[in-house]
Amino acid sequence: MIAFIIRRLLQTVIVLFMVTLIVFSILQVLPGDPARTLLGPEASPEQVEQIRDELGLNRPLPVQYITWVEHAVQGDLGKSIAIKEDVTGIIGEHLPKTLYISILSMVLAIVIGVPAGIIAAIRRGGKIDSLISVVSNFGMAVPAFWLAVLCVYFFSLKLGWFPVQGYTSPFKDFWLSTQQVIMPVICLAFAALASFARQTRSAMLEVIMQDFTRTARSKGLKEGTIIIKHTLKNAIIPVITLVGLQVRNIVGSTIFVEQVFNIPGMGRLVVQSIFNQDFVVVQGCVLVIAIIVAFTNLLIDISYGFADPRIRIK
Amino acid sequence: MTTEIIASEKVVEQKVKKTSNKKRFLRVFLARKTVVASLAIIFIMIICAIFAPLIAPFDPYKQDYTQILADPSLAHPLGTDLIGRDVLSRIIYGSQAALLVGMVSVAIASVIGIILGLFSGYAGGLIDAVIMRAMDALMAIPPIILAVVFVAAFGGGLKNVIITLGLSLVPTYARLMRGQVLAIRESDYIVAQELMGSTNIRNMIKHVLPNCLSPLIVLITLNFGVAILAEAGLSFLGLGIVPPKAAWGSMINDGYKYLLSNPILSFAPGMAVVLVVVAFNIVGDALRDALDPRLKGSL
Amino acid sequence: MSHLLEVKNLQTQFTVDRNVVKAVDGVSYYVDEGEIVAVVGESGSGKSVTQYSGIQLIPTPPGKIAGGEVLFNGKNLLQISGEELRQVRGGEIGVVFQEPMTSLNPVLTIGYQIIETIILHLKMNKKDARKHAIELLKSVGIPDAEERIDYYPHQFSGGMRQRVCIAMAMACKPKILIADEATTALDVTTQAQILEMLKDIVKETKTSIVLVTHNLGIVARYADRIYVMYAGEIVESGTTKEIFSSPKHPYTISLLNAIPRLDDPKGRQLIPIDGIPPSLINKQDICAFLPRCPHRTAACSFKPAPKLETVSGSHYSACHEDITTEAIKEVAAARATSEDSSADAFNDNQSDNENLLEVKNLKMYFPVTKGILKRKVADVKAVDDVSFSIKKGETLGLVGESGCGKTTIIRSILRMYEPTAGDVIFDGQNIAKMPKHKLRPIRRNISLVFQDPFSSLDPRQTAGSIVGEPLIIHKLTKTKAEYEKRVNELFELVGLNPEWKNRVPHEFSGGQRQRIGIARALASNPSFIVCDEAISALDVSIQAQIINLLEDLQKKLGLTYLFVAHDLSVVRHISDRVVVMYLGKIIEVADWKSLYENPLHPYTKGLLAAVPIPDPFVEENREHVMLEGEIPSVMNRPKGCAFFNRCPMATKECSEAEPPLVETEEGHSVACIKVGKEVRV
Amino acid sequence: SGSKSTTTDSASSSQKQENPGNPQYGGVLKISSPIEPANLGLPPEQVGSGFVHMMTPVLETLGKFDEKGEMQPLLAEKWEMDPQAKTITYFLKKGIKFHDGTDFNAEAVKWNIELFQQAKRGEVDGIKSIDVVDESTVKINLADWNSSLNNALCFWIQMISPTAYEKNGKDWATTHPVGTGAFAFDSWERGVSIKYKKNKNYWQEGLPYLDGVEYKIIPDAMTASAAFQQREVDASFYLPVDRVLELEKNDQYKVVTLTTGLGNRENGLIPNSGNPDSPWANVKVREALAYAIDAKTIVEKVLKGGYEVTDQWGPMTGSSYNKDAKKFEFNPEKAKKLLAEAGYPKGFKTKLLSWPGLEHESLPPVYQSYLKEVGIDAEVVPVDTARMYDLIGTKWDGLMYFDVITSPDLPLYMERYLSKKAKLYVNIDHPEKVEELIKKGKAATDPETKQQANLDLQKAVFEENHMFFPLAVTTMPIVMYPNIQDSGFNETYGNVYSPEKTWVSK
Ligand SMILES: Nc1ncnc2c1ncn2[C@@H]1O[C@H](COP(=O)(O)OP(=O)(O)OP(=O)(O)O)[C@@H](O)[C@H]1O
Ligand SMILES: Nc1ncnc2c1ncn2[C@@H]1O[C@H](COP(=O)(O)OP(=O)(O)OP(=O)(O)O)[C@@H](O)[C@H]1O
Ligand SMILES: [Mg+2]
Ligand SMILES: [Mg+2]
Repeated sequence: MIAFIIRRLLQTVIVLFMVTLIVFSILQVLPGDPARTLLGPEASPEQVEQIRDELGLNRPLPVQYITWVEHAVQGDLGKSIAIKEDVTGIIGEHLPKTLYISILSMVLAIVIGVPAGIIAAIRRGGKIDSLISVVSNFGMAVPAFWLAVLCVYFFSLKLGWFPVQGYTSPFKDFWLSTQQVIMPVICLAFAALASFARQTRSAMLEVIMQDFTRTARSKGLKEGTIIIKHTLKNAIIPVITLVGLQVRNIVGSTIFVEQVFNIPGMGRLVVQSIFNQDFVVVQGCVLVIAIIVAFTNLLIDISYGFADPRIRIK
Repeated sequence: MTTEIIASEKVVEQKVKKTSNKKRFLRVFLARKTVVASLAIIFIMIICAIFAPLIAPFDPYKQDYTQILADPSLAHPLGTDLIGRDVLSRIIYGSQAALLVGMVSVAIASVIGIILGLFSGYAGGLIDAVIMRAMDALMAIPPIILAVVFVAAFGGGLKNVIITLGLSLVPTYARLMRGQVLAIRESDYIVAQELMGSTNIRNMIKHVLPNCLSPLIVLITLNFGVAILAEAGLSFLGLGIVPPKAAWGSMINDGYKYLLSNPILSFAPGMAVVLVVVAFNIVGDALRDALDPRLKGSL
Repeated sequence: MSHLLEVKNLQTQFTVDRNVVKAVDGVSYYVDEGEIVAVVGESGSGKSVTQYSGIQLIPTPPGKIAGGEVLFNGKNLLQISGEELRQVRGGEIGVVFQEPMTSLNPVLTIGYQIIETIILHLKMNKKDARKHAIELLKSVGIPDAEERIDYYPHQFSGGMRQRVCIAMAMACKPKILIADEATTALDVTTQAQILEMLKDIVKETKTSIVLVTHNLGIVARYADRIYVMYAGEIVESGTTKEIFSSPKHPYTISLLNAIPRLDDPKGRQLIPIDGIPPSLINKQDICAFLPRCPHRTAACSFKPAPKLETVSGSHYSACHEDITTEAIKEVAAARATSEDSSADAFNDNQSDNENLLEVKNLKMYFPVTKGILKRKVADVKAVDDVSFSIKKGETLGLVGESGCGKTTIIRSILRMYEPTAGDVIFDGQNIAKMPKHKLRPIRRNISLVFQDPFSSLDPRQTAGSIVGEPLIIHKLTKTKAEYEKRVNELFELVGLNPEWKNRVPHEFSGGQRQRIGIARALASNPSFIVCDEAISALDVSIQAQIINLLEDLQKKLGLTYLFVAHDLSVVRHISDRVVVMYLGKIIEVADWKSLYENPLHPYTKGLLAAVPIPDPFVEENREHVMLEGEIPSVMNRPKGCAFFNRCPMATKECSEAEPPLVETEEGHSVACIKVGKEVRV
Repeated sequence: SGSKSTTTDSASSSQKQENPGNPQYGGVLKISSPIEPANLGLPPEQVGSGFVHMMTPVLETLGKFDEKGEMQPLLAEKWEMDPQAKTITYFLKKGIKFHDGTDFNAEAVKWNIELFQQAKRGEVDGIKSIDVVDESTVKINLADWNSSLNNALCFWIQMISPTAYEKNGKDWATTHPVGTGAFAFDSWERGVSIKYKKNKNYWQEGLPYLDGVEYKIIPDAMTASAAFQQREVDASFYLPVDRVLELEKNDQYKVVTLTTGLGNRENGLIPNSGNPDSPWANVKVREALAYAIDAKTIVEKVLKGGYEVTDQWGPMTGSSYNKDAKKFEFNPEKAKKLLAEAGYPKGFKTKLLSWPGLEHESLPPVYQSYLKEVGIDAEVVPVDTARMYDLIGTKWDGLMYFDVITSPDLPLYMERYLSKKAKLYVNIDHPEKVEELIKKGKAATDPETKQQANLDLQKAVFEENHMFFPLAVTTMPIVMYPNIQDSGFNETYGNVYSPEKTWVSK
């Protein structure tokens, strides 16, 4: 198991190395000259040239890349072009907010989605099953930003239940923070929740069809015991896989949700940096997001071991 | 002896014929009403896209300044937008963009993904490792963020949005394909092929590829919806299809500003997106059920 | 007299694709205390569904119990539910399922799974339950039960898992134990061990056993009474002796004629049952066996399905005709002579023919890796220094328990693996070390017939193009017409209608698919055909068809076979010479006759003893020497003789050096120091 | 309409609005803004005027525009301009202190101007040297007389404390504005909010009334307007016009627009007239453009509110608007005729560049359809902001969207965009006459000469050369709750206000 973890860790490092390559090369294609962006359209060519030198943009690409990676490994992601602050610091400011709402959303999606899937599987073909399947079908089809807009319209403007926008740290003002966070979290969680419900349902059905469920039944176990002790433990494995995918989707959707609810997190940072042509920040953000996703996947792979003794004990 | 066996097997023959593959497929596939409805939605969308000029009551680009932000009426069943264009006509024309985005980006993704996956799965070793780690790397970046960065890098507009979405969907196909190839490679019929001295290329194209199709078809169907959704998302951020072109995503974005006074401006294209995506999802699911040999008949 | 379990007119149906499948159609039977009742019949005949219906284990929907009663201790089990039903399940009736690999929950320890049942039914506390579970595991022969109780299912071999399943089913001392094909997936030796154990359980606990199987040998050896099922109905029932001594139903008779026996005369022609089992969809009220029945009369097709009627005493049969012994013989003779007598064909093999294939010191090691860098830490010596040869036109049988390396040998010969060492000389050329591109043309001379007729055919290719594939690969036909002609020829050769060329494999039955596989193997006109368990996946009634086909083709085309199987009766029937393997090594080689009549190696002896013969009278007088223990892991092969730990004759010297394979008499070699010595003295 | 219930108590009867009573102390003014500056404390590094208002509460300038667009002293007591001697002398108010307790004096002014010089800012071009005459007098020496310089200095140079800058370094200073304003910097959470708190030692006695000013950064317009409706903010800056129109329907909200012509933005199209191969190089073709597009209808029907149609530089009500110049009414026939005369009877193909940052995204297709009417086939080509910058700095093909800050001081502003010297829009024809007039206006030593130059420039640029096609000026509407009193929003320069006098009535 330890060897497995270490091997997976190495793999993750290789993947991240590839991520740096991809991110770096895409951003080379980004239009415009960052130096000009920084200085505005009226700057003289000499000024532009000077800034280019300062930013290291005049060095050969491979050198730029290696320098960037070298620094990135040490936790230095460069300086923002637009606001001239350390990217690491900027991300450090934005990331916790995104993490907070993402984690809440993931928890919400799992806590509601998985039981919904279980119920749908148990009541297969029944009314509840149909209801859950309709909701989850729509859940996966409704664009997150659209949902966010609807939420603002109904729950803030029409009903006045929640504040329209903003983010407050839960440590600062828990009550306000919670009020502000409810809608974004629901919007982020909705699609994931739908996926969890569907995946759990089909995983459960799959497991229910397996021989060992029949064995459990032949022993005279109660249905509840069978579901909880026998079926669920097996069905949870494909659901864990889904966590990996949904991490990507939830983090991806923060782009929209943070925009609409005005949460100063990574999603909004990426979009704004793109509009600001602040490629150093974009680069850093994408890398950090990729690191988070890659490590979540690593954790997920490791947690398979805990869910599935066939992997844990070889 | 030979003739006798043939004779006796004839009895069997009629019975086997009854459970014809296609019929069973269609029966399972069309078992639910929602699937039929979804197919109808997709069909209508395709018809709209092809015959838009015949169906749409107005020119979707024609501005009528006497009819700006008009409420729904007989002439304009869904009202008009901020420069007096007929919303219904624009939605009808918007199906062209949606169809194009869905079809072409999924085609790009699947072709590249399939080739990579086939190659990776069949070649194994270092090639496999490199391709798969690259796919992992792409997968580590959330697709929408990848798309946003791509579009930022290469510019917006229909063509780039399509290419972008196509590229960001590639890893899914490559992975699925590789998994399939690995499974099928091990199967006896490929072993048989190898024992006959068949070449790898022949095996890949003639045997592995056709047998990977079922899950691919399902994925392709589901991805139509994903692509349309992503296009809407990009347009929402102002990175998608540029305004004069009628596209649902950018229509939502345009109409979103009038949510309070003319909600229909964003509701209508939004509903179009949701309906089409739901339809593709349901059809995808039904295909999965119908193509799944284990679910034979049980539905 | 009231029975422990009495099933009356049970009707179970499934709705599939809007069709009704009458899986169990009016079945009645009973089980008394302390007896072993066998239910036999081919796949799909409704054996399992019958058993599961009683304890409501049928998935509903699509299943539905449409009628009948299942009386257990006077209660109708079909009418109870909830707590009462659960009490019966596991508490009064235990079940052991066919697939030991899948019927245990992979994520729970076996201890948990057993203890759970005990706590539920015997209301013990955790500690006592655990103690009880350990006892149970010990009683079913799991060594180190105290430690292994915390293992997960995947840490056990198939045989061990099946023991665990039995322990679990027996945990609450049920009145009835249903063993649904409980040993089918296991090796003969393991099968024998487990069945013996079950028999002991009956003796000790008075538990009744319902033995569901398709293996007539097992039935003959262990059952007290037999029910023969066909197409959802019981077609014949009686005591074991009644049924085997005077089978009455044509199905039973055909079945007995179709299977090879260990004590058959070598030349006996197997008489296959034509056709395939009927589909149970929309069953009509006529005799279900009618289309396949060699004894049918014109009248049968107009009569409603026959009912079970007394033949004598407790012997019942459901047939319109009263089939006499003469009739049986007549039909058998007529069918046997419909092909040219093959009894002497076996002696035709010129034993001094040149070798077609020679395997010399073949080794196939798989590296075992460990750690982060996947360092090689050991080798799995799957095939270790094996030499044998096959002469032109002969059939070499290769037998041994699961995991002994049979498939690995084949794969190394066929260069699907790169052999670690050794030579494979085929037709004068050493193909073991030949570069792959040079090997390609030689491939057309060697073909493989696979075990699984389902997975060995590309599901999307038409039968015609599957068969024609080698022709295209090796460019054996020049024109389209020639190609078509050859494909038609091949179809006819294996007894398939060329009109079916455009169907896909899915539209064929198992037996027909295997024929397609054989046709494909023959397409390139090979001289050598390797069959890896080519008939194991087929129903007994179909097996004979394929065996006959293979023999037939050999005669017609002068083929050479390497026939791998674990069914010793089949190997005996078809082979000229037999190689016995144990743990990657050959331990005995001989012509069939000396091997079966005078086995030398204690392992061969044990193997043969474990094979039950479908004849209760023979079985009664047979000595049941069981091979104890399990085949050790290839990874840590014991030092001296690999068979040392299971051998009844073993002494200390056996553990010291590996016994070489020595020829004790002409053409009979054995690797055992004891036997070698004996003979030499 | 959905928010009515939530704002009933603040709903102002019109009476209250007219007579709000005496100023009251207390309250925090919350303003939403979709954009956020890169720095708050270093005015010379601030690009554009868009963020000036965000710094006004903390940082003050020597002078301030009044309602008529005249520059009035603020930190300066008065100034003296001497065109002959080419000097401007500032006499500073006494006793003013920066928030860090240091004195605001002549040295500080010099230091601040020099900071601008170091940053190579165009506004301080032409300053030869700066003399500190005494503690409260600074004299600026110019190379050439520049009639616009005083306005530029008074508007752009927001005074920061040299001591604080030097003590804490440049990086610190970017995020910590230390000025003389009515409010002192409190906190800045990037992307969230900027908070200012009351300066108790403000040099204007009794001011300010508010306890603080807070900016909330809300990039999304819908979100911002929803937040406004929920009164999470009191006023919203930079809302897109359509949002404003939407909110304007609710009479509980007040919309203030800019009428002075100071700091407006102007929209239009600018052709690549500098490229001899382009059809647009022909002045007749450019004239045709003026007839082809119905600016009036577009502004009324498409832009609808928040914009005023114009046909010159700046609003038609602006002080430098030339009423005598020729008008170009919508006349497609005439446009076609002109095109034919220019040698394009069948029209031609061209491009119309648009980019996502466009204020009004629906304009390109509108232009497109008008151009089509007269036979010009314009392909809408999307470009992103960065490419647009490049194109503006180098060359583009066809018609470029034109979006500039206008100001009545034409020589100053036109030089930045339309002269040969300009680094922007280099792809256009630069008529000699325009160059001369710009020079003339800059050198003007009296207001009359300057005004004449303004009017002549308008004529030369539009009537004679059609250098670009002006469509409309924005009125930069700010949406606010009516109980915000004396805000000074949009009273002088676009978005600029007077937070020191603002108060909130109940
Ligand atoms: N869950 C099910 N759904 C539909 N049909 C079923 C189901 N289970 C069993 N059947 C049908 O019932 C019939 C009897 O099946 P059953 O499993 O009892 O056969 P069997 O005699 O036990 O065969 P085997 O030897 O293969 O185990 C078969 O034709 C099968 O197709
Ligand atoms: N690719 C491989 N890598 C590692 N070990 C292998 C591999 N293939 C086979 N083995 C091992 O080699 C041994 C022999 O396997 P093989 O499949 O040849 O047995 P077999 O006699 O064909 O058994 P069965 O009757 O179950 O088919 C087994 O212990 C197996 O685990
Ligand atoms: Mg069965
Ligand atoms: Mg094998």
